[in-house]
Amino acid sequence: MENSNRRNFIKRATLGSVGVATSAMILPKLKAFSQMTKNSLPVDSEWKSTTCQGCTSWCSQQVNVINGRAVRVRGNASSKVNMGEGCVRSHISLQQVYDPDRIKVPMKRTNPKKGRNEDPQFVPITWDEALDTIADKIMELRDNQETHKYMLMRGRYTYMRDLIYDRMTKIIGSPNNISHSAICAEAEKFGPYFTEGEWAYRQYDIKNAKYVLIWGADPLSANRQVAYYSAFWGDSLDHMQVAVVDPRLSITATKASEWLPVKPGEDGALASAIAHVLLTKGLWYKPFVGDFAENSAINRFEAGKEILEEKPGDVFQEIHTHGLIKWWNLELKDKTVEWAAEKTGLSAEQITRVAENFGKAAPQAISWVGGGPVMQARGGYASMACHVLNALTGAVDNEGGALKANKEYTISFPSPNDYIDAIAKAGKKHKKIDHRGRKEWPVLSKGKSGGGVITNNAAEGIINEDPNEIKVAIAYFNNFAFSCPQSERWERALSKIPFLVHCTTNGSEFTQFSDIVLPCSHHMYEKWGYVKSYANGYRHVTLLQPSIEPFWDVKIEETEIPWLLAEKLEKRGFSNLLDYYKSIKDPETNKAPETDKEFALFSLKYATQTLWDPNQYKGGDKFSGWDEFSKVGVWNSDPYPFRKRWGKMKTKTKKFEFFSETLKASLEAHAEKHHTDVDDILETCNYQARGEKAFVPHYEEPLMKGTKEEFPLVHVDFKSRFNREGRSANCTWYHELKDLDPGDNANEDVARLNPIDAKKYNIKDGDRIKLVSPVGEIECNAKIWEGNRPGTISKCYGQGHWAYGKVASEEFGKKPRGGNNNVIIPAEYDRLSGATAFYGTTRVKVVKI
Amino acid sequence: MKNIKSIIWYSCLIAILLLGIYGVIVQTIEGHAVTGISKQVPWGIYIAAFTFFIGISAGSTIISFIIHVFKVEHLKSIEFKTIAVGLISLVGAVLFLIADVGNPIRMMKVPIIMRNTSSVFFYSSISYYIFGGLLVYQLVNYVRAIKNPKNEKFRRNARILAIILFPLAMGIVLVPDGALFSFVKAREFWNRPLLLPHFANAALVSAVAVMVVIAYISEKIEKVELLNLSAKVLIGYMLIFLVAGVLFLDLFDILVLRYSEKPEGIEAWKALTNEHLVFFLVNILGLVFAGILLLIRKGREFPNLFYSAILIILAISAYRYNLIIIGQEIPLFKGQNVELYFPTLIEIYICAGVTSFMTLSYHILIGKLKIKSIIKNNI
Amino acid sequence: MENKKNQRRDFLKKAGLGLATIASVSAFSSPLPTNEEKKRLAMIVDLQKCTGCGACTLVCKNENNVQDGVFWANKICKTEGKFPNVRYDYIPTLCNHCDKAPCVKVCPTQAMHKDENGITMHDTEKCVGCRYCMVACPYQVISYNGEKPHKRWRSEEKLMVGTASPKELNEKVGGDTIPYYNPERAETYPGIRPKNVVEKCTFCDHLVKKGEKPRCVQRCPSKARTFGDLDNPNDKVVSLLGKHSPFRLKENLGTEPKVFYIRNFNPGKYPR
Amino acid sequence: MELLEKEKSASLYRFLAECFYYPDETQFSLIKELSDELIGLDNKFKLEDIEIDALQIEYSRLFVGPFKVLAPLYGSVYLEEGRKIFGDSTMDVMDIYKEESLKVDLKEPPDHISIELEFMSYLISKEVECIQCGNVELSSSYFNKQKAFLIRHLEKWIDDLFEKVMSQTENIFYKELVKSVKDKVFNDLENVYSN
Repeated sequence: MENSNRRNFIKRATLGSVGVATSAMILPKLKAFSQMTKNSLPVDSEWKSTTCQGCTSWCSQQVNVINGRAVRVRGNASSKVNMGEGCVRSHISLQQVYDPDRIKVPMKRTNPKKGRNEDPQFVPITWDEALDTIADKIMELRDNQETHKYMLMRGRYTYMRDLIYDRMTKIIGSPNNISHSAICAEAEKFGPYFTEGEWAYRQYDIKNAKYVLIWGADPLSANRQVAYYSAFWGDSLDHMQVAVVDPRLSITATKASEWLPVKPGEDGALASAIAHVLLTKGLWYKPFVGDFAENSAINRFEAGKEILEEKPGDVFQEIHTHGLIKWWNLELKDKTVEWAAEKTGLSAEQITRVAENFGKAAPQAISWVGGGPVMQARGGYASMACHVLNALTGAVDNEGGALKANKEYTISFPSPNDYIDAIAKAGKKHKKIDHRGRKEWPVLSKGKSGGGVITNNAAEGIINEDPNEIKVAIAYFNNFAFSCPQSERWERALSKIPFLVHCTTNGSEFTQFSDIVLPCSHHMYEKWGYVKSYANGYRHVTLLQPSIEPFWDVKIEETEIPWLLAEKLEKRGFSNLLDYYKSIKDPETNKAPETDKEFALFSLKYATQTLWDPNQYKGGDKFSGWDEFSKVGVWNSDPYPFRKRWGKMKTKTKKFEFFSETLKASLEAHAEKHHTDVDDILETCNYQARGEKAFVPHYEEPLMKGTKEEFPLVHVDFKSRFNREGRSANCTWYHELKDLDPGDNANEDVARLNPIDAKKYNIKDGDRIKLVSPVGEIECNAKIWEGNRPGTISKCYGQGHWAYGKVASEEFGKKPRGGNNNVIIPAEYDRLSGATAFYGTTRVKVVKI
Repeated sequence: MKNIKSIIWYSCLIAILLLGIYGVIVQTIEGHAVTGISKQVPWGIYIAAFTFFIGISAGSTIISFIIHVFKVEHLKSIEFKTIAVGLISLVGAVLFLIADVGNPIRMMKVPIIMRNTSSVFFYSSISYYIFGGLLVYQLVNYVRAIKNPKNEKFRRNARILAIILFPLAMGIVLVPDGALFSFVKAREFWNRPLLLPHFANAALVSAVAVMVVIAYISEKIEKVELLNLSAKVLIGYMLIFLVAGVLFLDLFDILVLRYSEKPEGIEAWKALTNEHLVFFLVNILGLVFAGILLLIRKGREFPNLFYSAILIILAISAYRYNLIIIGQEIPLFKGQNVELYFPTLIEIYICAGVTSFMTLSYHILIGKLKIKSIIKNNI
Repeated sequence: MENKKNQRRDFLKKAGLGLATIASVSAFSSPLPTNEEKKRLAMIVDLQKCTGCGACTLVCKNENNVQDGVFWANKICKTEGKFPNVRYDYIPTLCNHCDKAPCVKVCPTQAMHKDENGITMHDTEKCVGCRYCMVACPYQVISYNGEKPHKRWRSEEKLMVGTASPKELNEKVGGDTIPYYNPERAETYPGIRPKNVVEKCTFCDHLVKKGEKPRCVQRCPSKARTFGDLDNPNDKVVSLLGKHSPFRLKENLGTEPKVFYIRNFNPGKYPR
Repeated sequence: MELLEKEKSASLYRFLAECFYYPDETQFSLIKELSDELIGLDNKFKLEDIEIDALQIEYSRLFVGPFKVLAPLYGSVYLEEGRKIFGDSTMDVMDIYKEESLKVDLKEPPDHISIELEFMSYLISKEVECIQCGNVELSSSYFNKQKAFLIRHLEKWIDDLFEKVMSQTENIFYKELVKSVKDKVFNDLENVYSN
């Protein structure tokens, strides 16, 4: 019996013997059980690695996908930059990707009239029709040899950007690829570049710092590395003191030991005074800066007294720096605490206390430069003035100091030169639409005259057809009609472009002026790409990967759309672009892409090959191959090499320059280009410095639009901890948690006034008010709040969309919900860096409605 | 003439009732989102009305006890009506509860199936069943007693029941309901030892006032003199005594709020003198004027007695409203905003509807049972 | 066996309602008593670490599918002082899971009850909607569903021709009312609570049962929250409480809250 | 080649575990899908002809029971005196699972047949994993665990269950199923885990 049974079984269960293993694929690994130590989630639940681009922290994140839906978000523990953490805004992305107001299908405009109050009357079309139309327009330009009248605008990006932003524009044959960088924080890079040769943001080693002096940055709520700093802030407070310079009580200021509510635009004065205190009290860090010569008659800095050197090093022997005595003579000697107290509106005691404690903490004393003091007209010098404090305390490149980015090893896409034909070459030779490099626009990005972009000035170029008209424009991941100051100019500029394509997730203000709207993938959930960022002494390269199936007919704007367009162009006899794209092959199989989807993936694998291919290993994390890299989602660099750059900086003198020979060379080159001298350039560009002062960090008075009499209050713009750049206003979570920005109210857009001003202008809490500046006016509610400097009115950026969705606007396409700061901020610039001024630039008056 | 008046009166009542029904329908479909309640103020006007009517219910039962046990012959004529009012306002109060809770059907099961003996709510809901049942039985006794004046059994039953009902009214209706609030430690405004006497006192005075109103209207409309002069005088004295009691307690409250300098007290005082000023004034001035009216010689006669009764009813409803609403509006944490409650139209519809329903029930009870004539004969 | 029958019927009922996923299919028997030890769960919030970002509030809404306008995890924030000596304070709040919970005491139906681990749980099936718990709770952490939750997501209105209605989107992605609906919540409590009942924080009991921490603890960006068992001397909560002098909200009321706070939000070392 | 055998064995245990769940529509179609994968099953086992309703009724009758469970699917019923659920043997399986840091998610006693079968499948697939990584020590420990588990639990009561089902039902599916389980267990013990 038993035997026969067994035989039966064996017969039946030879079963096993012929290819059963597949059933394992259908079934989840565990059904009746769950792993106790690990997360036990429903059977078809998975964490997929991707990246959050809610701000430029660019944290590596993971998305929990259950039954094909994204349900949860968490930080990717494999990243050494954000270490499994993510800030609050990463979670709002769920409401972004599942925003019912996202555009489902391509659309075209049927109302030929363009303007703020014109309903575009969009109608859905197919991708084919949309791309055919665009291809026709481009071909028309090419046929007429006017490819320079094509323009590409981009906002946020991944590093796949070059495929559309750079290569596509070049191959079509236009000089006009305009990025948003100048409305980001270019001036923040200005100071570090002209002192230590790094055109980049910094990372700050708060784990080892003893004193952190923060200038107009709010790292616990916005940019950069919010996740990293939030994770270590509380415990770091045990060993570090924090002083925050900001006209409003930011969240970082509430978690600081000192709040210095400086008058807007006067940061430079404070910085100079602090440097003055450090020098007169002998608190500079001697192993980095150096000291007075032993046999020198002068052995200290005395207020008001110039120090004369017959030849450099006579009196003061510098080690890793250059030009300290010149700086003292040109700028610092008279910048006493009392002088600064008057300028900044702070008490002399506080300035002295902060300066002394800051100096005593050297070299673990960080001067942290944020956008606040620098994204101002003349902000470039404030950027230098604040940043150089890092050199006085020896925090540059030091433990507990201000560090640059670590090395990473991504590969740039192949050169397009072989694919640029004669038409394109001719087109490319034209001048750019944003006027960079002209006499009044030095824009010394990386020291080169006209090296950077002047995003906001492109509007003027388009409106005035200067240097030429724009006939066809494609834009992606941007919303200049909302995000650029004096945004009304963009409304006029965009109305003027006869054929405008917008690649976007939501129908935005920009979209309202477009002829074709292309629905785009959400960066975090539906897109292939990679970005890099740094903190914690590491740099990571983190992948953006589709974690869910797109539920609408959307495409990736940086890869799939240009590919599809290239296919259309090829059909019209212009195959260069497609040929170029096809040259980017899958490194694993060496296969050329054949579809848009393949192109998106192959180009990403191409760009990151050195990170994941063990045969091409160069450093940092090592992977067995693409599959592992894609699963982990992030590559980490080697740890930070401290003090490696001391004496080897990328400046003219190889040293940290208090007297910037680098800036001198750049400015002189720009002056020479325009056959004039540096003083003339400075005058043209609205700076106050003349002579050699132009080459040292120094204080410049703020430049504000409007008179004090007519517009008595200074507007203070700031960013919310819930802003996913300007894109969270259509999420209900954003509005109901808005009161988590200290001083703000939930479900409201408020402008905050100090009770003193409120009394002066007879405004009560909750009043409906109008903020009027010389260039525009917005409506919002009044909030009376003590955390605001008297004489200022602070308002958060992010609301005031008149088109972004049902939640974001009171009436879509017509009436905004709240007010957009950019309507009242005048288009003003720090012309040396090209940066748009957001702060310390706008005077307003308050009118009760 | 009389007919037309009563037609207008009844159509008004029915119209209001229909409005109330409309309100109930809307609220049932949409949920309590149509009311003014919020996270901070979860109990609104329904609960205020509930406390008002539960007070009247208990109060008028107590009056019936007084009449019966102390054999107050002057008031014999309203004895039946006190019980009728007691029952109807109990039903009304429960209706307000039903309007207030999310799952009325589940609520009906509270003392029977779903029990939590630590909850005062459990005891007060038991009390509604017991009390309601006994009131019905008492009513039946009265009807029988009146219909069979010879049969002493019903009178005796009624007397025993009246004696039972008194402690019930005091102990299991007023106490748990007053305590419903004062047990809540979270709301310091309620968590005061004198709240219960205040609550009970107010209940009594409002019940007496309601009886006066009924007596006056019966007299005017039905041309039946329910109360003779000495009865009115007696009631007048009762009212003076009770009004004074309530006023004293009010005064005490005010002083405590004003001068204790506890944050809740200060907030409550602010609320009383700002957003709730109207109700506060109605409460205090109503009682003061009613007292003055009663104190003057004519005050213990109709119509002055009637006017003072009306004032008292208004004052007590204002008191109930303030008690419930302010108790919740005071922020629980320092720095938190005061969240104001305003009843919405739907809430007002439903309140009016329930009140109209009670009035109609009273008419039907008195009218259908043809007790009017019987009483007349009896007297 | 009678018991089994009932369970079986329950199961069929559930399946009929279309709630059955593969995971719950096999769950046709009632849970048997586990032999896990009873715990006294508690949470510690380190205010010095807290940056007042509200991630706790947001991930809580996400985890528990909480509708707009309702917060299981909330905060108290206040600004005090006069310029420039201004102080801002922030205290995250949530259900304190009090040992002597007033809400449990006053609930007429035992819908609000304590579970074996000291979690104050709520049973929507028993809830009358009387809101007595809300009135009795000194911390204002209970909310009432005055209407069917997630009204916005039930709408069929489109923004324009090329967009979807919220309802359409949800149906397309296969969520339950909301497209980012978290099905795990439904393992121990309705995934989205019905109309006319109250709801509040459950210490993420569905996660705790699996040995995970509540989501707000997991996802606090500044790691300000610690969660554990007060009865276990080796637990981190116990050592943390010993290290700092903790406080609780409204301790004087004697509710014995189990959410403790340590250190200060504002580290200012100079007079503010 | 041996590796493949092991993988198949794991799959088979997993499949058998699935068969003991309540056959609602999802589960039934899953079983069907899986049985298609299991090439070589003879016709008796093909599920096309079996009506789901009948199967459900039979399942309820046999294993859930309105009044009396005819053939309980829990080990303790057969192993413990007095046929109680949650006896020492139950505790023993709990401990074994715990060692593997596994937690039973199913709302069933931990010695439910589906759970035990799945556990076997888990152990085997773990072994396979270890072999693939070249971790000989660990893989052989998993092998020993499989053997111990079979001997300590499944072997002890599977025959009783088999008898019970055989005597109580005419349903071909469940008859064949218990037969297969029994065969698989004894076959493995004899051939695979014999030394």
